[in-house]
Amino acid sequence: MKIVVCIKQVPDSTAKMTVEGGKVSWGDAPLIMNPWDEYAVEAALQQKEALGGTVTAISIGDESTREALKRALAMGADDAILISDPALGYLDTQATAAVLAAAIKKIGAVDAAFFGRQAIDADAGLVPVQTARLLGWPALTLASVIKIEGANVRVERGIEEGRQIVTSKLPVVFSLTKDFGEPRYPSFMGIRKAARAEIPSWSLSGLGIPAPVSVIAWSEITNPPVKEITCEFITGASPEEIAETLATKILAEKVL
Amino acid sequence: MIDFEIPEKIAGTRLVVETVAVNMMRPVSRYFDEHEHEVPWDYINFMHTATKAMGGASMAAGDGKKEGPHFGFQRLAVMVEMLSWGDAGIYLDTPGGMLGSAAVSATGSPEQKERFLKRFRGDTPVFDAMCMTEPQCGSDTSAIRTSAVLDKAKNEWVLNGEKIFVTAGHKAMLDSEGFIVVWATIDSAAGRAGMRPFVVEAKTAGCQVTKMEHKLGIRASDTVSIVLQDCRVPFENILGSAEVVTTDKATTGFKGAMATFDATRPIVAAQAIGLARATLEMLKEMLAERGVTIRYGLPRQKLSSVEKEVIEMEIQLRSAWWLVLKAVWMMDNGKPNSLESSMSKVRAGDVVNRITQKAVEIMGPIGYSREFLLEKWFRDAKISDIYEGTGQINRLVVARQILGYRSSELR
Amino acid sequence: MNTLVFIDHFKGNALPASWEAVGVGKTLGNVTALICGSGVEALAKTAFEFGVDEVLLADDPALADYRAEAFAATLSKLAAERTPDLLLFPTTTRGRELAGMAAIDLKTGVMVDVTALEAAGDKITVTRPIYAGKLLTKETCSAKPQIITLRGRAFPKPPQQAGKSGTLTKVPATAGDFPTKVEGYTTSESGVSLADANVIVSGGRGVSNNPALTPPAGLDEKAAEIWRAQQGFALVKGLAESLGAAVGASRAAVDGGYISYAHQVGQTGKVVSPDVYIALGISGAIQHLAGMRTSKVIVAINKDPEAPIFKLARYGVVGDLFQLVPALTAAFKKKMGK
Amino acid sequence: MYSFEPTEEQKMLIDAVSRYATSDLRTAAHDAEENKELPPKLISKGWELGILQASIPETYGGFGERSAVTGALAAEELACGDLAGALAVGTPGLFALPVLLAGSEEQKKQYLPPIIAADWKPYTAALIEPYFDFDPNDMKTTAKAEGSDYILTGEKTFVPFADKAEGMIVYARLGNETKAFIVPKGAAGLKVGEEREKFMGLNSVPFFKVTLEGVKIPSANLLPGDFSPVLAASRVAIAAMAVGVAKAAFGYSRDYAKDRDVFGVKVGQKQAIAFMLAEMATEIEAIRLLVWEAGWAIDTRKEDASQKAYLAVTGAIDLAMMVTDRAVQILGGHGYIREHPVELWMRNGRGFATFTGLAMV
Repeated sequence: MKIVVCIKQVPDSTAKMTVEGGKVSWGDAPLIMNPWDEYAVEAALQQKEALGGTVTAISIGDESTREALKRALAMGADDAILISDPALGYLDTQATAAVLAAAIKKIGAVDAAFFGRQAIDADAGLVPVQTARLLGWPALTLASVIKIEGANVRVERGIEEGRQIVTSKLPVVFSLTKDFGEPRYPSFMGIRKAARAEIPSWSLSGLGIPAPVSVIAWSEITNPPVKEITCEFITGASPEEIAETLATKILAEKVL
Repeated sequence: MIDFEIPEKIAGTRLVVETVAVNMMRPVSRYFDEHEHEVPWDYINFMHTATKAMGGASMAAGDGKKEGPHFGFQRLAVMVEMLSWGDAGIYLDTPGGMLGSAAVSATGSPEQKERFLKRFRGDTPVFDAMCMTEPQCGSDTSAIRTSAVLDKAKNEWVLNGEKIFVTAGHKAMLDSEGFIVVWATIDSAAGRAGMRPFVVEAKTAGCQVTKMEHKLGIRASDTVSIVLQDCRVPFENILGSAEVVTTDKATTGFKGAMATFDATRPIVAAQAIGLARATLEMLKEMLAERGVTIRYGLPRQKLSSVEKEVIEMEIQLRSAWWLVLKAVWMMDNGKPNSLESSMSKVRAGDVVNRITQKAVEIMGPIGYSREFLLEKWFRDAKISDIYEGTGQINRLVVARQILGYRSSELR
Repeated sequence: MNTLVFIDHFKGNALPASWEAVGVGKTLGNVTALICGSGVEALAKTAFEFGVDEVLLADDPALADYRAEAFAATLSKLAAERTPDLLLFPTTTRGRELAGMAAIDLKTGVMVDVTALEAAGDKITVTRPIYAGKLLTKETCSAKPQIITLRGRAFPKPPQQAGKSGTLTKVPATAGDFPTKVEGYTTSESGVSLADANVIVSGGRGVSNNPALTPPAGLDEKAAEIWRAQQGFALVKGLAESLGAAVGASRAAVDGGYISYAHQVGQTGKVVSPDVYIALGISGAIQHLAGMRTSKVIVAINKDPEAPIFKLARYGVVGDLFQLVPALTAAFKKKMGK
Repeated sequence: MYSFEPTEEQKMLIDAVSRYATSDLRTAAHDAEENKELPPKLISKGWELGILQASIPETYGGFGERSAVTGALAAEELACGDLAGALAVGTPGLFALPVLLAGSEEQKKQYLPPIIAADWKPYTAALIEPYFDFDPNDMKTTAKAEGSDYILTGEKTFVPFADKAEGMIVYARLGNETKAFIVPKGAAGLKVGEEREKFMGLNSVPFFKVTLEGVKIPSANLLPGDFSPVLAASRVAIAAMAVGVAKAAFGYSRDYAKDRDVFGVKVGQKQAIAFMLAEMATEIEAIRLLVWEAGWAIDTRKEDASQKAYLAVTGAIDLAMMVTDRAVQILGGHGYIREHPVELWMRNGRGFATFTGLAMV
């Protein structure tokens, strides 16, 4: 099995996000590997352990992104590639997928690409399917159980109504959910290996593609209106009346 | 990589300073304690020549290097520790930049640093001092009333107010061509945002040393009151911006004061450590002379009460010293250190008082006798928990940081 | 503006967000709806009742089960032929991935999980939450067609007008040649998993002591307590089902043996951050609060007005949960059209 | 050159250990203590982090070099999750590290690889003796040479996992020196207590009394090296764990103080509490540096490493007690009930007193 796992570096999930002068700031919170991607690395490593082969972690970003790749190496990935180019600034999901697909093609003879279900910064969850589409591979998203035998793949994937059991054939793209099981911690050995690892950097010309064009623009980023957390106590003449008022208010929050 | 090895360059300096401490400070310790307000000129002149010879002018000016590792504050802490081991009072008479220079270094422009600090490189010893405390406010520095009003016609600041407890103020303003750094408000309505440090040079009209205090300890050091009456200084003597920005975030002026403290608190803590080390070493020597050696490695059940005390002191002292060094190391490496800086001050202030008190207690009449230095050190020690922010104030600073509270939330 | 709306359904049951998308499309102009499936013509009728002008019905055994590639091929081909200005999807599992694939096929982009939008001419600016809702961004797409997925319940569902009809156009499926096959479905034993749940309904010790209940004879004290608690948790589960929510529990409830550990929310259980967290009979021990305090909207029902949970709650009711929960379940069922 | 910053590699390692410690050990600690058992899977997961393995050179099956500083960083994080879990995960080290530090080349080659290669296995050590004035440098357990054998006689307590031990290091007095001996499983005269020992805390780790009734072992089982480096290394590790327990208690009580309302403000807004917390934080930071210094002295082979380790462990034990006691105090009544972890940490923290001189690594 030749496996690629695509990861992203994002601000820590506990970071307090603010907008200053139109720019997103996360204070001095650290940058981490997208938490969902840890499940992707875990799933990739499990396949490698079961079937043999290699796991290559790839990520698009600047030099600081090496940290996320090192984490993948520390968890057990065999090698890592940074895709870095001055022309790669803000990328929308289509542009990201185009770069990743080109990298996967360049790596060559890849059997499967693993992704986290979405990145916790842009929260789009589109890159896995879009990369699959560009590669012409089936996308098996939101997988919680993966079984590969020869070229045959069987997954259980989460849908609103429960789980769908799907079979397909390699090569495929997977995206993973938390139900897959807890990702492992990097071992001391992995950390040592990662600290010494040489992570090559590929530029766009190395990939042989022009700078991708992003069509989605973030025109204005704002802090959401501050919500006062004062509890509004609902009262009424009868349980039914209270329930009616409460249900209406909850639905009006537009989060359900 | 975690490393506790003293850098070679600092070790060299330390050796030199140790010689001074042993030969020029200890022998006159008792004399200057008993002759308050006399000035130890021998020490001062020697130190001035020596620091000039070593190429260093202002102790607090950092090492001035652009690249490579910085050692300035680490070296300063090590030197201060050693000098204070010699004598905590005489050490305060060390010429060259001290707290005032630290303020200039921390908040001044490159031009200001050159203008104010070059005097320390001259032929005669020069002193500086920091003027923060006022009769109605001590550690609550945001309550400062001394005012600075800009006379636009002459482009001068006019300072009015009274400062007390100014360490080395006499030497800075009367005994040398030094300066003081005066904290004043340029906009009393703006609270902390209006606070600015001003440099007032020796012999400036309207600036008068009015009183020399009599103290419990550190008697070799002068502590004075200074009155500013229509004292005019050039516009360029303000450290930091003259703009008052009163948004919640931009209390720049006050932050300047706090940034200065980040640099000076560990240095004051280093002074405490030096004194504490002197005490502990002398205590161990005195005990050894009487046949008591400390048996390290034994379970506590087998230790004598005195051994337990000494081991406890040693733990306190060493751990506090590392806190101090960590704080200055952070300073040298451009890491925000106000938490560690206040922690080191809290800890060192506690430790020096505990150690000097216990040493006097353990040695009984010998400890209490003015024939020996233990009782003097016990008195000298107390200042460490008072100036540069009392132990309580520093506890507040630490508490606010660890709890994430603003000063309005934890008073 | 011409809008093509993808109607997401499971075995003929449309997800309500599909109709909300129709409603949004109608505010912008004409709405054509695409229904893919097998034996789903009845859905077309419903679509007309919600205001769809034309339904494209790809009714084919090859589309009986949802497969992204087969659906996307059909969708992209129709979109390419019909050149709508806007493609709308509900932000569902299927909607999100089809939108993503269609964007690649049509060389455009997707504005995903949108909570508000405004149109100027045929140019749409959307608002959507990013960084798990810590920030909002406005987004535009410079390519055509514009593709948007709409967050469920962010937009009103249009009124359903019985008997209203429109143009029904049957279109061929373009299933393509993809190896993916659907073998079947399972529903997980504990319903929706806590970790991925958008909505969680949790019960605490308070659900165990309904004074109105008399346990069956012959139970000892502990068994009677658990019996009471199970009756209580049946109410919790009922409310959870009506919302498609996961069931959570406080440590007290788990330790009491009322429900399995898998459901425990809190420091020693799962740390969750759903959009809505409904705490029933949970006073709010620190450990519990630590596990759910980042929930977006917290609702608490408790008989003790001083319960700490109310400090975090957006809405609170002080009262008898055994009366309130059934009423609330009924109210949600009614409002959510289930 | 002074530096107080771990290397990048050490930082990654701290992060990995801390994640395991807080999300696995910490969450399991309460139930493990009540049920008197740590889930074996949990211990395996900790073992797989490879903390011990990374201390053993590749020649002996490991993948690193021993660094007392790195060990201290890991031990602090582990114990910050749960001290009992930290001790359990580290138990094989009680056997492996003395072999590494005091063993002969043959002993290292024979004993280390199987421990390192395998899953977590209960290799353990017997050091402490059930006397109030127990002194690791003056043991009551003795070893006597008899031909080409040694005869071990004495009583030991606080031996973790002794009931299932695959191998045991026993410390005994040989002449005037403390020496370590390898006692194989099932050696004649080696009696493991029938029941687990009962302590105030640390109940999730099975500790046993071990009696040596003339246990005869071949002279090849004597570790030839000095005891003092072993003692110093273990003291640094224990000291780091004590700092970890203190850190846990401080963090928990600080968060509580920020959350709990009293007289219209948060508890933490009261100076009486805020000052306590400030002192706790200061003390932790200071003693942590003392522990690092001792580790550094070991790593750089400074002559006074033993004394530094002694000072560090003595300071750290007091630290753990002071901080856990205050944490319980800050939580008030809530601190005293077992739903909050601070009372467990206080019980565990007191355990360090028993460890004075204990070769827990």
